[in-house]
Amino acid sequence: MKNEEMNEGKMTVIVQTIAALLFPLALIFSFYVIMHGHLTPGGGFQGGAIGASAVVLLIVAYGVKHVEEKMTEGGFSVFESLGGLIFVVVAIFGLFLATSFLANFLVNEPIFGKIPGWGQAPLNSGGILPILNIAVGMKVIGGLSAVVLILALISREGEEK
Amino acid sequence: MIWEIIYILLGIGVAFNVLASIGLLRFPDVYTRLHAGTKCTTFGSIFICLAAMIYGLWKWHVGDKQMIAITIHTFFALIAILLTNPTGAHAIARAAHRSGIKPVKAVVDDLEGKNV
Amino acid sequence: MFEMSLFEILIILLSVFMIASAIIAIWFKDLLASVIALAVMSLLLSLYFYILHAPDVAIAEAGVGACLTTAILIITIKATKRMEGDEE
Amino acid sequence: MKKLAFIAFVVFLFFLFYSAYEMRDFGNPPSNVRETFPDAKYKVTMDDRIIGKYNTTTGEWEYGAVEETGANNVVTSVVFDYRGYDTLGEATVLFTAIAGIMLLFGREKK
Amino acid sequence: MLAFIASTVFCFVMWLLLTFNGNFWQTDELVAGIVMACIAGFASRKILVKDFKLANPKRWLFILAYLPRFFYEMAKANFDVAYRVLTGRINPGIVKISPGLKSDVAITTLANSITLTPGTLSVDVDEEKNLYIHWINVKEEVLKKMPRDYKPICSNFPDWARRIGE
Amino acid sequence: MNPFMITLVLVMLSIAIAIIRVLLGPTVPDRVVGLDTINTLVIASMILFGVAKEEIIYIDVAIVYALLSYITTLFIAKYLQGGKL
Amino acid sequence: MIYNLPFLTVVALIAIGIYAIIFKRNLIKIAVGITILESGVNLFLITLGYREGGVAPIFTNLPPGISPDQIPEKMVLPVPQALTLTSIVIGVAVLALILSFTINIYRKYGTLDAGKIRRLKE
Repeated sequence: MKNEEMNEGKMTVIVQTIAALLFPLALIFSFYVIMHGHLTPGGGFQGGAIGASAVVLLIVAYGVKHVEEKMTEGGFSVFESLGGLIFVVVAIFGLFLATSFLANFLVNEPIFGKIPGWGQAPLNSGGILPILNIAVGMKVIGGLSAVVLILALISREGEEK
Repeated sequence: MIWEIIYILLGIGVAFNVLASIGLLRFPDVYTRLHAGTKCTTFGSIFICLAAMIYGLWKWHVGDKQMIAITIHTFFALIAILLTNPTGAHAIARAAHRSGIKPVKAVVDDLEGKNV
Repeated sequence: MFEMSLFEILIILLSVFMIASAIIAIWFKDLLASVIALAVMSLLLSLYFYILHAPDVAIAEAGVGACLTTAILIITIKATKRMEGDEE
Repeated sequence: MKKLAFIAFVVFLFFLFYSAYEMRDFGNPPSNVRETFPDAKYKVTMDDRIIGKYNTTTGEWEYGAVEETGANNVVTSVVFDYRGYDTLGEATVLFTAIAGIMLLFGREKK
Repeated sequence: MLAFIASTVFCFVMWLLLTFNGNFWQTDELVAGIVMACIAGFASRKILVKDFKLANPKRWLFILAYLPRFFYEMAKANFDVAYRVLTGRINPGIVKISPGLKSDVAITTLANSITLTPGTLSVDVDEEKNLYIHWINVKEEVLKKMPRDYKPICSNFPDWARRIGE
Repeated sequence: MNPFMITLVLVMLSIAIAIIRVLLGPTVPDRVVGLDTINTLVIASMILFGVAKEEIIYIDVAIVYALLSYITTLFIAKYLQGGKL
Repeated sequence: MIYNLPFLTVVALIAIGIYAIIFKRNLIKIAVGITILESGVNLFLITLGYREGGVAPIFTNLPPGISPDQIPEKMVLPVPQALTLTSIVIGVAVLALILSFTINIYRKYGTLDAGKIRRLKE
């Protein structure tokens, strides 16, 4: 009765609907964790892990083939490399504009470098830390999603043989 | 007054959570265990979250402005629990039936032989 | 004072649970059950980090241990075979 | 061979338990902030130096992570500022792992 | 395009709720929220928004009216399970019902409600959207005719689900 | 003495019973039911600890678990029901 | 206070992990053992940094009982947490690499037993 659907690797319609509702929720929460990494617990690694988990949720609910049509692992790899590039470029800017590699050259500057007082803090504080957070977040989202996607594809190919 | 409400809510919540785990231990097969595990933990967690939300609201009312964040974030966790818990139970039940586990002492099984 | 002793009870219980689930994870012959016990251990480890006031690490362990580790392990079991020990 | 491994394991286990027995008490990291912080600056441990001190009279930070990096979360400022090279190395490890997996399985796909 | 706007608005409301801390939102929070909501909305536009039925405010009123009844049923369910845990009296079986719902949202609402209400647990759903339910206390009168009557199993939840989802 | 901490210890005791189910469960779905129960209980205990210490920012961890712990369940269910990934 | 029970927990976890690595022959079981060992090491780092009655090293939304005056002796040490954070992501990357090699070995030799693989090579 459901052999075609099972071959596609989809789960039932209930799981799919809930996954469709949870995917933007997990994604926006991941962005919240990445953006507020210098204020609340979180940062690039944690938000990246949550974002990769959102992609894994799509993989398990809709099947690998369906996800791979939309986003290939090459795309994720490019995303990851972009994150690494942003990280290194910002670090080298520190070498040129300030004293050393990875120097925090934006702190005490007007736009990003507010030093917060006691308690609440604005989002645009922290110098280059938010930019590095975003870079590492992109890197981790791309990297871990690509890992799970490749492994799932390989497992599927192995079963077809 | 506020503490009595919180005590009652926490009591109900922890009672249902303990009941859920006892049911998990006592019931005979996976489907009935799912009944205990899903319903009772969801219900107990709702009450625990309600206690936390009421505490945050009360603190906010007293004058600690930032404590409203406890209420909102707990509400998020509650929504996530309410969405994911029954779906997970459905997935496990379907997988258990497809992997060939029969319900114990079943008087009727309409699904038998329909799949695989 | 009583609250501190509650904290100690919490730490003792968590330690016992973690060691128990780690032993379970090593002991089972069924690799799927072993992975489930590993997921339980990761869950309790995150709770341990949480009550030791390290929420950053708790979020990282939650995001990684709650889905990514288990996902990779189960994909591997699906690509290879489920039981330890005897050969086919 | 297996017997030798077992003996080595038992010795290692003994070593582990002995080190745990000789470890300092749980919950008391070796830092004496109040005595040493304002006067002798070089006696302060790294963590106290990073956490810093808040001047209640002027309402500003005297030293520490918040004044030097402007981030309220001290862990993030350690990860990305004081220990930025570690993070760069971690990014390299992640990249290498993905490159390894892609090299292993890249030909096989399609 | 309309789907993109809808999912972006959803994500932006979630962002606003997450970042609220007692005072009104600062400008930087709002700007970052709009940018991030655009990215998340673009990523999830094809999965989240399939039709615009839930944009109708009447359905939201139905959901609000549904919640108290649902909560009452859930409380009853828990006392039921408590009774069965303490006495161990069960009479289980898997029954099939045909609620006749078409849309995904309706069947999901119905299945999740069934799982959380007394004595029932949705096990499977097939292509004609028939639900297979594990029922912990099977009554005799339901077993007699084959297209099962869903009234004794899940009182009038299919009607509510139809009002919400279709 | 804080009521939230006492509730937390009681919730930990019910986690103990669920771990016994993970240990005993004759089949894999039984163990998954135990895992699912432990998930919900751990979320509840995280919320309780965050409220007991009045740390607002701690609740984020509970949200992460509530959003993500379900994926593990789905993976195991998908393995058990057979078919391709 | 509980003398040093968390350190004993760490020791037990590390011992279990090393036992799995040495005496188990299934490759996936060895990967599980490596994960447990890594959890023990992470827990050790966090346990080193715990300070009795401390709060998390985050200055946003501190709990109301803390005054700015007493901050340096009220906070958990931040550097071990940062190291652990790096360690966790490296751990999952290494685990993925190990498991992909495992899949490859299974494809090539048809077995997961470490001893048999060594024998097949000769």
